[in-house]
Amino acid sequence: MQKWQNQRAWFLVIPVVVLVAFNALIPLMTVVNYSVQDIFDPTHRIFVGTEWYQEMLLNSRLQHALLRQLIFSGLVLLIELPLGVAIALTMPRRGGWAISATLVIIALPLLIPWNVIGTIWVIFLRPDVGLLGHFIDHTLGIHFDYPTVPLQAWISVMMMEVWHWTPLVVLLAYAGLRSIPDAYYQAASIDAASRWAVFRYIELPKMRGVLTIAVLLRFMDSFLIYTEPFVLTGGGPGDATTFLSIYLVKLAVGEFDVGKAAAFSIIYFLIVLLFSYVFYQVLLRAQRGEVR
Amino acid sequence: MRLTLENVTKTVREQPYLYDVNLDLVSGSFNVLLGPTQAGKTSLLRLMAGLDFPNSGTIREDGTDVTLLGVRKRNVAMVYQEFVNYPSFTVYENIAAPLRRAKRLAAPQVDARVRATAQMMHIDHLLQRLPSELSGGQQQRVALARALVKEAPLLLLDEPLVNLDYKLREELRRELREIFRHGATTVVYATTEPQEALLFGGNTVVLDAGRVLQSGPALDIYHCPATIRASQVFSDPPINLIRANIDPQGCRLSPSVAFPLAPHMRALRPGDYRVGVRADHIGLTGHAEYGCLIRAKVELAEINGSETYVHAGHGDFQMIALLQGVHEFGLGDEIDLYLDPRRLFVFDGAGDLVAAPGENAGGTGAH
Amino acid sequence: MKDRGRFIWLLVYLLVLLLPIYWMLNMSLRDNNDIMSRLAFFPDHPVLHNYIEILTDPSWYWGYINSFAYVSINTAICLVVALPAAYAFSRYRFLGDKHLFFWLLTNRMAPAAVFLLPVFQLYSALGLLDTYIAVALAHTLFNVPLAVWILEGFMSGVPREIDETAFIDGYSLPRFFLVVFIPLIRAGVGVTAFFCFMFSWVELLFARTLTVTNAKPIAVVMTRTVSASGLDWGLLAAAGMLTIVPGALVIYFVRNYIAKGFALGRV
Amino acid sequence: MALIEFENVAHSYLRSPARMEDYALRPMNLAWQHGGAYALLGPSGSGKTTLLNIISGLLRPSAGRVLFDGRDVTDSSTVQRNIAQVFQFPVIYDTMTVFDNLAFPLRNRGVASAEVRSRVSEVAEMLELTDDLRRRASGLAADEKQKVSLGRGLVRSDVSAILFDEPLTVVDPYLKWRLRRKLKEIHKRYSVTLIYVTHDQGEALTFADRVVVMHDGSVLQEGTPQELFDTPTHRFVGYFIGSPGMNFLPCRLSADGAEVAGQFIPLAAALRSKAAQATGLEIGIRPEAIGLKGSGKGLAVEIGDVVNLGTRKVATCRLGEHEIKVVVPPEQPIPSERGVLEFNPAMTRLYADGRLVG
Repeated sequence: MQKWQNQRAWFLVIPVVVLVAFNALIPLMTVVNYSVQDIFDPTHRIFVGTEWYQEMLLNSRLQHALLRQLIFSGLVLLIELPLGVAIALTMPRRGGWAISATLVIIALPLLIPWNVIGTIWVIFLRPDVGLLGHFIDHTLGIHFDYPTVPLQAWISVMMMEVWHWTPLVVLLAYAGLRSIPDAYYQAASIDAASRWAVFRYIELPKMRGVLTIAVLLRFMDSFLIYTEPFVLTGGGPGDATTFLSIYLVKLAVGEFDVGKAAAFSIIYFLIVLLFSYVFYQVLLRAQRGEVR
Repeated sequence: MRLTLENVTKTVREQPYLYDVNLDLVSGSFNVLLGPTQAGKTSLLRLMAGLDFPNSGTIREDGTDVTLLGVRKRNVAMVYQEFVNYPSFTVYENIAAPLRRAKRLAAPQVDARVRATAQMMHIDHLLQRLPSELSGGQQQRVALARALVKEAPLLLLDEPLVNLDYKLREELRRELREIFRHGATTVVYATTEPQEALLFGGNTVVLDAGRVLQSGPALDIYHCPATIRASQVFSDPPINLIRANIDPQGCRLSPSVAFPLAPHMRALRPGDYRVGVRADHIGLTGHAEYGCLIRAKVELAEINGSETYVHAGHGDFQMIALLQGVHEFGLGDEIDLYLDPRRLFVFDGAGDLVAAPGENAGGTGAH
Repeated sequence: MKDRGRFIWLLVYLLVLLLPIYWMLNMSLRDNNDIMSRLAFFPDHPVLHNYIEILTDPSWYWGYINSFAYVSINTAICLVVALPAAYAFSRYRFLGDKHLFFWLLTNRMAPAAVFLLPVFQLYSALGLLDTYIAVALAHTLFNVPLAVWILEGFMSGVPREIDETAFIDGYSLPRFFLVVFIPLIRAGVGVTAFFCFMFSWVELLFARTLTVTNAKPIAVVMTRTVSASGLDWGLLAAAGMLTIVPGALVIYFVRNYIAKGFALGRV
Repeated sequence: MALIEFENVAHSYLRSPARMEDYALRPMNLAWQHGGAYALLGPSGSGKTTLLNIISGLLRPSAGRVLFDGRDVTDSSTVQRNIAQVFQFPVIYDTMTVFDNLAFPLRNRGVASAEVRSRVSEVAEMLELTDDLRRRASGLAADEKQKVSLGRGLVRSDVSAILFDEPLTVVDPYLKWRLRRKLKEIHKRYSVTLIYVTHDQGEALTFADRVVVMHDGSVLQEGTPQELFDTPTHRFVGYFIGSPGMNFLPCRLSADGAEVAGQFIPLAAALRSKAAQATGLEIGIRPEAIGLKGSGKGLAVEIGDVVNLGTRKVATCRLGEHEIKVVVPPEQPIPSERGVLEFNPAMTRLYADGRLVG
């Protein structure tokens, strides 16, 4: 669709720009300001240039947190995307209340405050009173103590994450599936296409747009994850589940290292920005592909 | 309203949509924009409406320059190919919208004019429905009513009937023809169908690839297309185009087909040409003096009840002949077709018309 | 036959999805001693006193009211500012439009942890700490870009000819927008409101940082209660269950939009 | 390669249809002979597509049986029925090339790759797609996409029938001529059953050997284009076929003919006796079967609007309150204001309450 050229459209955008600038630009500038100073107290501060940046970039705890974060986000995509698509495929394309009820249930985890998510899983995983914890510990006979065993902590966080966010992928994929006209399925059955061929040549290409969005949202949100693992494991045992945000808060709140935390913030933000940009370009290309 | 376009050019992202268009549409006239898909019909209508603006050139309404005047400041009405109505308004509210907003009429006047227009478009029994509850034909009637009720001096119609059933199209064409017959409105009607141009009569502008090929009264263009392209755009069934060599002795279409020159061809210089002949000018009988016999092999015969379309091949060219009455032919039959040289268009190497039959060519009288 | 197999998998997934929530429900209906003494799949003697305590103690139930208040304000602000902006992005080309759109989206991706401290300072400098409006405004940081993005998708699905017809018919832009256009994208507004509500409701970091007592959201009330009074599992579970209720209600109201609306728009 | 039969087939999209109006397709018996070219003609909403989908097996009829060569296939899938179908709007597989799109129905049926290549190139040749075979199908224009859709329908050599659902909707008039001709060529060459759904009477008549006219979910008439044109059994068929459609003039029987608006039209005695008891009588006559003269014996009328369509002229005449359309050759002069009409007696039909008397 060809758009009208009109500079006055800016007036429509101004409220959004002002609001977001107020919330984003002012704090961002403050953070930049902190990141180049050493602050002892409100009256004593010295300019230190890029010192904090150098220190943070060489900081092995940050590097490990970043690595952990990348592995975590990668796993999130690897598990949630195929799972979400598979579940969306099992949902009927048409139907009245059954579809509504299914959608409501599926969306439920998305509407639970994040710390409550953590709480639910703390309860659920307790070997003494939690159903799953009890099941693993007693029925399967595996000694289950996720607060002290790093691998079990990882698996627990992963389970919680998959439980929490796969519904979003399901909703998106289902929306994509619903938008495919019946004629495509009819043509496929005329052409004797197998179920796999229908998925591969009709459903997948038609879902490309929403799936790109799903990748984008899931990667970014998992990259920023804080509350749920914090409630569940507190980043432990040791640093085993300390992701970037958890480490950042530890640094800023726990160690009152404002300068370092600010430099860390900026680095963090730039990493996110880089990924966003790459994904945004991919997204644009996918949309252009749809138009063509 | 007299609408004048001078040297209007429109490019979008370096891609030309319209080249150097010059048009002069007389006040109260009915004008048909005829051209294939992508010819630039919609682009031209949008410029006329003030929805888009040309890159260069001038648009005048009654002499006043309105080139850069936006749509809200112009007094136009427009109907699209898609059925565009306000989905959340009833039919009544849809039709009333331009009266309330653009005309700012009082309620009783609005009511009277909405009802009158709805009656004219035969949708007065549907006034309280929503557009989504109507059939396609009814939806387009609502859109037409909304455009008509405004009584704007310029009405633009962008292929308004193309998405309707054949018979509905026929009905609405007829109604529109009645409505516009005595109107003071300048109407511009875009279509891909030559039949519509002829049916509405009026002024026809033949458009192709962003250029105006020809403009003038519909029948004049039909009888005298300025170029090969114009003759193709203005033919349904397609015009037959055949390579020909002309010298003073006659015109040769193939080693075995030649005929003496018809009067209108005699002034032509010897050389290679292309001749165009319409399907209805090829028949099973020939004129004693001029008939040109072509022995052709039937490739397909289509019968529509009262007429027969014969697709036939001769040597390296193919023809479509429109025969009156029902004729059964077998596939591959050899038949004798007569082409009437007095009805031939002759085009030169550049595709320009160099000879056309006179108005009365071959006919038994004038119309 | 094939369909039945598919539905069984779907049913299994739904059960797994509900299991942790069911477990919390189960615990919320038992008292702490009962919970600690044995593992029971069903509460044998269901008790409601956990719920009663929450619903009668102001320090508990005000948490819910607070949460609801700032979430609603946030949703309203997001829609009001995002609707015109999304229209601009979907209909017009203007200087810097693509860059602006990208910049907006980057804010959706900004780590909350990064902005925590400066946002706290900013709002305390403005004297807005511990008010609904502070949390509502802070949450626009990630909700407004999302709202613009979703609405832009829905609006681009509406043919431009509708706008043009309205302008030909003499509508002014604001009037057209309110009377014709917004009813057209109802589903989009519904879906957008759903997402704004959801992300504001579930967010904790900003909400905790910007509130002290007056505007403290329920999620924060929960965390503090946990650390202060040891672990009363039953009470905690009941409070958790009650945080799910508003969300479930919201989904119920927009369930048709979710099914239909998603397909129309960008998401 | 099959004889396709409908036995009391009816369909409703409602779960428990109560009245006749609830049926998209009312009970009908029909047969399609092997190798015929059929058109299903009717306005939108007349049940054409429903009928087509029941033949192909995309839809299971609510009642009745579908037989292929006497075998009950009511519950068989489209694959089992071996049907090809082309839809109104192009359905293409975006991610594949044009070649792969055309090869898809063959490969799914395990056809050997050499055979696939030869079939695809034959079809591509026929549809003038040879130069596009390597291109991605998503990059094509709408009419080219529709050619690819058509090609997928035509590529299989052994189908029971090929069904077309208004396949030329998105195609320019000029290309329509070419594509319709291609379809006819294919039909002649492979003598496969073709069933073609359309709302365009011209398309239906020129395409088909036999035309089925549908209205409100029922079949009104089935016959050759000639039968439908010359002797429509229903008023609707007369109106719907022909452009302009048949003229209908309410009349009264008189001693040796019929009286319309005070004027006399001769009718054969046999016709008059058949209609003696009938009510709601109307004379039906094609605009092509009326002669128009300046003076002489016949029906005196006022002449109104005359339209020159290039290949024919259509004159609208008034007889009392009735309107009569007359088609004459473009060269023929038309008298102004007043004229005389002469009905071809062999083509004059009589209708009672909308049904043909004779």
